[in-house]
Amino acid sequence: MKLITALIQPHKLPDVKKALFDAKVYKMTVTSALGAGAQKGYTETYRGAQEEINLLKKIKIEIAVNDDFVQPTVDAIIKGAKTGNIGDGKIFIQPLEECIRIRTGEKGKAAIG
Amino acid sequence: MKLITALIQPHKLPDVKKALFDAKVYKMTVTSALGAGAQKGYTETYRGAQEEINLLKKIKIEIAVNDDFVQPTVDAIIKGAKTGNIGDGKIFIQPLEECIRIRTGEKGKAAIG
Amino acid sequence: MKLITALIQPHKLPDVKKALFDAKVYKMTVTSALGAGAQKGYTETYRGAQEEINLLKKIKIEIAVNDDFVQPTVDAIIKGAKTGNIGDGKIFIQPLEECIRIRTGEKGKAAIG
Amino acid sequence: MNRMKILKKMSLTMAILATILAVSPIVMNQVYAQEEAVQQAPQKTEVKKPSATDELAYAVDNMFLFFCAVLVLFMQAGFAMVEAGLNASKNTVNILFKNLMDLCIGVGLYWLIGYGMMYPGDAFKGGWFGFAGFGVSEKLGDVAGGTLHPQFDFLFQVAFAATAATIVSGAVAGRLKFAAYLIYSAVLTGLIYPISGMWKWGGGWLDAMGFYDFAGSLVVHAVGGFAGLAGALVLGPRIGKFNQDGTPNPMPGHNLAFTALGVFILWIGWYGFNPGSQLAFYGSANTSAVGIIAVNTTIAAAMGAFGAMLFNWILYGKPELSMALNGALAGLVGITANCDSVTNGEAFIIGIVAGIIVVLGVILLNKLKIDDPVGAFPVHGLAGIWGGIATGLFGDHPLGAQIVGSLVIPAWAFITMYILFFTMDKIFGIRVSEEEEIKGLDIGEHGEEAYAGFQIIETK
Amino acid sequence: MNRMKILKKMSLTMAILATILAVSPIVMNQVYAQEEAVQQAPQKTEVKKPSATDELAYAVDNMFLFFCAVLVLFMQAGFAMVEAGLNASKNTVNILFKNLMDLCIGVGLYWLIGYGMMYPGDAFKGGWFGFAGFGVSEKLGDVAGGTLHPQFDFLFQVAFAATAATIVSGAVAGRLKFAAYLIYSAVLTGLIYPISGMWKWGGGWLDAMGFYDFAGSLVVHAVGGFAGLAGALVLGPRIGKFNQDGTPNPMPGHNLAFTALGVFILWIGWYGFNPGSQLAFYGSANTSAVGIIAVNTTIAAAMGAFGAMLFNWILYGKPELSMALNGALAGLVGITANCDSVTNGEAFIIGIVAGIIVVLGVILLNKLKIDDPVGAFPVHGLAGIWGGIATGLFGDHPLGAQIVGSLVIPAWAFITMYILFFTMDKIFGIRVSEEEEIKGLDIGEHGEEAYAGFQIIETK
Amino acid sequence: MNRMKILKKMSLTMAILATILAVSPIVMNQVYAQEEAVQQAPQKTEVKKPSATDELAYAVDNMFLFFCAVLVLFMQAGFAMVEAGLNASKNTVNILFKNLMDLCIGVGLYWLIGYGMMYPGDAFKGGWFGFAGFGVSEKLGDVAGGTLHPQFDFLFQVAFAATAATIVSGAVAGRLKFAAYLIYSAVLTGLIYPISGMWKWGGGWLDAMGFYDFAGSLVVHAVGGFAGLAGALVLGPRIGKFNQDGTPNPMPGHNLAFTALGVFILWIGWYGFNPGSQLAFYGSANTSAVGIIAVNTTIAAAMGAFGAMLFNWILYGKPELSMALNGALAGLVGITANCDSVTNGEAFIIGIVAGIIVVLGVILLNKLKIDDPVGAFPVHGLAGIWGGIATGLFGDHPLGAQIVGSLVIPAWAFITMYILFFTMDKIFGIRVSEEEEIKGLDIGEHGEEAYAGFQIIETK
Ligand SMILES: Nc1ncnc2c1ncn2[C@@H]1O[C@H](COP(=O)(O)OP(=O)(O)O)[C@@H](O)[C@H]1O
Ligand SMILES: Nc1ncnc2c1ncn2[C@@H]1O[C@H](COP(=O)(O)OP(=O)(O)O)[C@@H](O)[C@H]1O
Ligand SMILES: Nc1ncnc2c1ncn2[C@@H]1O[C@H](COP(=O)(O)OP(=O)(O)O)[C@@H](O)[C@H]1O
Repeated sequence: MKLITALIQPHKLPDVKKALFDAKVYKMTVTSALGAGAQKGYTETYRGAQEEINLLKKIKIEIAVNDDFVQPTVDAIIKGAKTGNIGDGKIFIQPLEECIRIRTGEKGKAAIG
Repeated sequence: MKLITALIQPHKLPDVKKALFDAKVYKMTVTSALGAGAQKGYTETYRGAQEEINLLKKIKIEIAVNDDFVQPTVDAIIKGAKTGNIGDGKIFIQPLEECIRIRTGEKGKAAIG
Repeated sequence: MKLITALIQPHKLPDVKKALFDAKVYKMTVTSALGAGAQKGYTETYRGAQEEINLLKKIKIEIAVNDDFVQPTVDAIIKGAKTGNIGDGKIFIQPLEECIRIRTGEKGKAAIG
Repeated sequence: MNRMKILKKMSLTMAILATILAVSPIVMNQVYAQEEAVQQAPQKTEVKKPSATDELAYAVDNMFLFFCAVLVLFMQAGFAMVEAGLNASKNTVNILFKNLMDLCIGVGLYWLIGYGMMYPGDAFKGGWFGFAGFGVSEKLGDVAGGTLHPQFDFLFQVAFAATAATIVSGAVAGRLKFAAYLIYSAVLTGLIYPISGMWKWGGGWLDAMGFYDFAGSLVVHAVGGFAGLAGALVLGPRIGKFNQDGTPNPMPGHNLAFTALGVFILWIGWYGFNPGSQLAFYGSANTSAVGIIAVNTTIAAAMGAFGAMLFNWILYGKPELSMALNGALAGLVGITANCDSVTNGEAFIIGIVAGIIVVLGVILLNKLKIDDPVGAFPVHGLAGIWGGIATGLFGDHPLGAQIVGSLVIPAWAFITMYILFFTMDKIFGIRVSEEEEIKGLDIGEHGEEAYAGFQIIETK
Repeated sequence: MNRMKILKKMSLTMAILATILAVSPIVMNQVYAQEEAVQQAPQKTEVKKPSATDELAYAVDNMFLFFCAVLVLFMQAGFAMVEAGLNASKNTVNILFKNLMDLCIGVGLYWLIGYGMMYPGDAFKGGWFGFAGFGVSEKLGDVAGGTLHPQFDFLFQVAFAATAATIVSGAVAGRLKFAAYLIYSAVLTGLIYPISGMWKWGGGWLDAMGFYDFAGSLVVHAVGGFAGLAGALVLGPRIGKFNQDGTPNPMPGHNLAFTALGVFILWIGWYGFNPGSQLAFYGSANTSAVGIIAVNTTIAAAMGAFGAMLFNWILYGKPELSMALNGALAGLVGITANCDSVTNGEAFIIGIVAGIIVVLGVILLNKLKIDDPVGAFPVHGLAGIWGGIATGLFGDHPLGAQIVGSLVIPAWAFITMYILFFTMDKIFGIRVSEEEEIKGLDIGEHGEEAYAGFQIIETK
Repeated sequence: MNRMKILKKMSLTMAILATILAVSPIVMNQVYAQEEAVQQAPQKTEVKKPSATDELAYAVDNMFLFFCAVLVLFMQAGFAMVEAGLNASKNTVNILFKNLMDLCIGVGLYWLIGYGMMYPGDAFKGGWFGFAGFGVSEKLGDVAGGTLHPQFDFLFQVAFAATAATIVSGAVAGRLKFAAYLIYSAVLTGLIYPISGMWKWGGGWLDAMGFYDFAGSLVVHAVGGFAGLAGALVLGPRIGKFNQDGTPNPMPGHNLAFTALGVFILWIGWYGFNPGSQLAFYGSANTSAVGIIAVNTTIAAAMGAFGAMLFNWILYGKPELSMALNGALAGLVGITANCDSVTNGEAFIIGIVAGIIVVLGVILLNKLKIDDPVGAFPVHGLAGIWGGIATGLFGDHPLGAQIVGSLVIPAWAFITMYILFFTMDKIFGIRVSEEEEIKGLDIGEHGEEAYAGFQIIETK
């Protein structure tokens, strides 16, 4: 099993959700985050003081999947999030050793979907 | 070492915290998240427009533990979070290679607790 | 590749950011979190009711790096976040199997930086 | 399918509306007929042309009451902010909605029947119940200083009725069904409040007995406070409020800035509530009275906040804002019955005591395991009674009558409202489901969240 | 480098300012010269010393108008809160700023030219356009009951002008460039509103025709509502509002507590808007009229909210707060034209119908794929027209003239404003870039966020 | 154990309170004795019955002042919102609490001693200090137009005192200990403000010299602004405000919607502040003056906001809301001293200049590395001085006296307050610990957070 984490532009969340649903990925966890990456921030002057805002608002999506679902999930995220502009975001894939459904105590493949 | 991540119902946080404390797990990190899972969302009509809300509010708890603490921690989370209803949540277990205490520079087992 | 997660005091974020930039680490993801650790919380009485607040506000920084960048990144975080007091925080290091840049589809080393 | 249903419902509503529009003139004529019958007698004296002085005094007094009524109506915004701020964000829409509907239903019903029940006229002097007819006269009566146009009088009085009703919404917050609240609100403003109001202000038996309540510590605030207590008792505490060992958990409000703003607005609104209750400004005796009333109100509010802050500080070692804000309101409630009868110095003391009462009241509720999320009972119920008693202690009114009134009115509100909430609960259940309570009434009752886009971490 | 630039700009501004300060006396003298010329004739009658009764009546009437003007000016806070609350948090600074600038630009321009265009004097009776001169007289005119000091009259009128302007900011929220908005606001308060206002209230052709609009359902609200519609049409909907199949997506406001507070403030402000439009309080006929106006206003507002809530409940199975709040405003707009001409019972009906209209109006806009984020068009445009028609149906004013006025004024506002927005769009583009719209106008236009420190998750 | 302690404290407090209640009648009698002695002389003239005209004029003037006082008191809500919004969310409870206590302590002390010091009577004409006795008379004095009941006069004046005090809370936000603030607030409203107030409004030496300050650009606003500067200087900047190279960091406010609402409320409140300072409405000269005052106030506010926006736009290339809001307040402060002495056109200029001054003032503070989180010094201090000078430039008052007054009053406030803050700092330290400042004063001082449930990410 893998844990896929994607950092995307906030306004792309509906598109990514749709692409994931089309790919039959229905489970996910979404949080808001601030990100620094290749995308340049913007400069604010506030009451005479200047500051470079280089942490931009991002959405973080985490999806735990079985190994055979990794590629379709990654593809779906890219499909929904890609515009070709800087700031589109990143996907990280990590190993996931176990997954447990609290309600039933099921583990592994049975629990993830 | 493992990193245990649990996604639970927000109102179960006090119970889970209590169960963890009883199991002598005192350290954790809590964030709020939105989750899509087996639990059905709800439909809203807002000023004549309809929308299915399928991202529900969840609490994410992350706990880094030594290997021998994995089972007690998982048990405690289940004890605190389980109601038997859909939406109870999931637990993920990932490998954790290193843990460092910033204050002292301690590593590994010494740092985690 | 590794995923480095640091939990630090909120007001140390600017210092850590600066230390990371000095170490040529420009990419990261920041979220806010509540943490329980060695640091003691505080007790509130609210309208005659007492409660121990043991979840304190923390900042979580996630940085994906190539293996040779792990040590410099950890050092920079410690440099920026350390005060020697309880509550300074922790750093976790996890394996990262893949990293994909959504915009270009680049993978691995090419994508991470 | 869904669309078809909506279209069907729409046409149905339209048909009903058309019918209403068609029959309404008849009904309305009916209302006016009754109303004019009632107003016949006094109208006769209208024949002689009033003098310029009468016209001027009439204008001054009615203008005074008009702007005071506007200030009292503004209090609705204050209550909405106070209560919204002291509750969880997941119930914000629900609380705001209840406050809005209080006013709207209150205006409708108090206009239709409440006003006629509360001010039934001299025929019902000393009695328990009366009715002057539907609606409110639009006719000009006597023109002279101290005489009020019935429309202004109604505007002022309806704001009081809405105040009494809205106090309850805080006490039952977070668990009462919206529909049940609407029913409660209608019964209170259309029936319960006008009846006990008539006992005192309508010239009823309490008035005859010598009971004094200048602007409504009891007639308005204690009615609301004890109705709220009844609701809180029938409902029981919110999930998570009390531990199994009986100790209370803090369930802090989600926005104390709203609460503070609300208290400032209420404080301002009280300058309509108390001074306006003089019902006249012209004539130096009236002018002077209004001046003293306004200053007494100010001093009591200030000292209520100060007293609550200090007492809380002494007890718990810290100055707590939400308690000081409750204290200001308690000071205002405490001075309401007697603001025209006491000196500035006495107002000072009445305020401090009210502030202390509110702190003790919150402790008491915790002890009794009653969950009143905004402190409506201590602020309006207990400080209301204190106001009634203080009127006897400081204000040269017979203490006996004050004690009777200060017991009877709260009891009336508590008993009738307990019966109402209890009966509704038996018939259809007035408490939302556990799941709905946990998720918040905004989603469950209204499908609408107050803070779209804000990430909120609620753990209770 | 940056600092040098700023210093240079600073000195330049100072130089310009110094020049302005130097020439301003001359310009101002000019203004006054013109103004005094205009005021010459009536000033003559000032010679005879007014009687004490005249002085008193004058004081009463002007004081009444003064406090009413303050209430109407308070409505600016209400609009700011309503509109801010109904939009996304990322556009909050922008919305608030537009509301502030409406008032500021409105005060400047309406003082300089608008007032003189709207009340050009008897010389332009029955006409289409007139001008009395720059500025506003500071001279005392006749002293008697019913006579207003021009400065108070201006204060009251400028608040109306700002109201008309500010309605639009909600309809074009989230996508209009700030600079374009400032231009629009200047044109509306300095030109468009005074012209159509003159047609009715300045004694122009609509007035001569017998058209009646007591406090501005059409003259103020429909002008704003239809100008907003024009803006929304030229701009097109916000990104994400409509799906490809034409179905609308909800884009809920970020803070319904602000919206509720705003509606309570507007409701309170309306006690200046409608009662103040009687322009006199002294004289029992005036006093009585103001009383009826105030109660009618209250009843219509209450029933507007109630009607909208109920109708929405019937249609969608749930009581929606934002719709009930819009309903209260629609009730207020609907009663504005006729509050002095109908009975309490008729106000009841006018309010309910207005509440239903607002629900239907929102559905209509969704059908037509027009994106009006706060419902400005249904509330001010449609309910405004309803107010005009209701004046004919219930208020004993010729229905024909009411229909003409209820068509002509909205058409005037819509057409002129459509041309303005369209022309601006052709010349420099009035819509912000897609990227700016997505990130929010607060960052794009102002580089300032409303909620520093709050974590906000926007998904639209 | 804990419970025992609380019970013990509770009984102790009750015992003290009982004692106070027991002795209070004696003290109060004392107060009244003194007070009545003072009021003896003028009371004599009360014998003859006032005419109807006198009664009416008296009613009109006192009613005018009453509603104006209510408007000024409403400003407390405005200040609370402005200051809360411009600071970090972690200090919200603290700021709101300081604003509430300003008013409460102000009412208590200004009633007890302040009013008697500020208006000591003719005996102290032209002097530096005087005292008329404790408390405020509740007796009716002369009844005639222009005569004010002492209670109304007090209500109006106490609102001014609270305004002066509350200005400081913004300047010292985020780092001053709560207890130190309470002491400061007591000293200012009970001593410092009444003394300098007496110099001008109590008939003291500045008044005798010909210095003019109609409604308090200096007497109220500059006192607050310079007291705030003193506090900010003694405290030093917040952690993180200035970098080691001296450049400032933005520390944006957490809720600009609150700030905007607060400014709208203050603007509205100013219609009590300035027009009310005419202290009379009856008599066409008064009526006319109030009209001009109200319009001048409006124009200056509008142009202050417009000027600040434009100047900021020129300097930094973007229109900044928080600066425009400060500009509106600066315009209001600038016109306060002279609103009755200038024309509408001059008000226009005074407003624009005030708006520019505020932008320059913020730059100046940054240069001097003084940290005034809400801009209290530029808005109230600098624009206050500008108001005093403008009174000489435009208003036909001797420029020399204006300059003296515009230097002396700020200096008095600055020096006395610097000494107070400095002394307190030496004795017990007025700044909270670094840790507390970082975590926020809400937790450290009050153990109560303003936004329970909202996730807030503060990085400063
Ligand atoms: N190495 C990294 N470690 C952690 N987060 C990262 C890393 N690189 C990118 N991110 C996250 O991904 C977001 C998008 O990155 P960005 O570089 O702007 O995208 P792209 O390079 O595809 O245009 C960033 O804002 C940040 O939150
Ligand atoms: N495969 C997954 N990947 C990421 N998050 C998941 C996944 N499955 C579940 N979750 C998270 O766990 C939460 C609870 O899941 P849910 O399916 O509702 O629980 P259960 O199946 O135990 O009733 C979801 O809301 C989501 O946040
Ligand atoms: N074992 C753990 N699992 C998850 N989070 C942890 C763990 N230990 C610490 N943390 C996080 O790190 C933060 C800082 O920990 P703390 O023990 O206070 O630091 P230190 O021990 O260095 O003084 C905590 O608030 C919590 O968010």
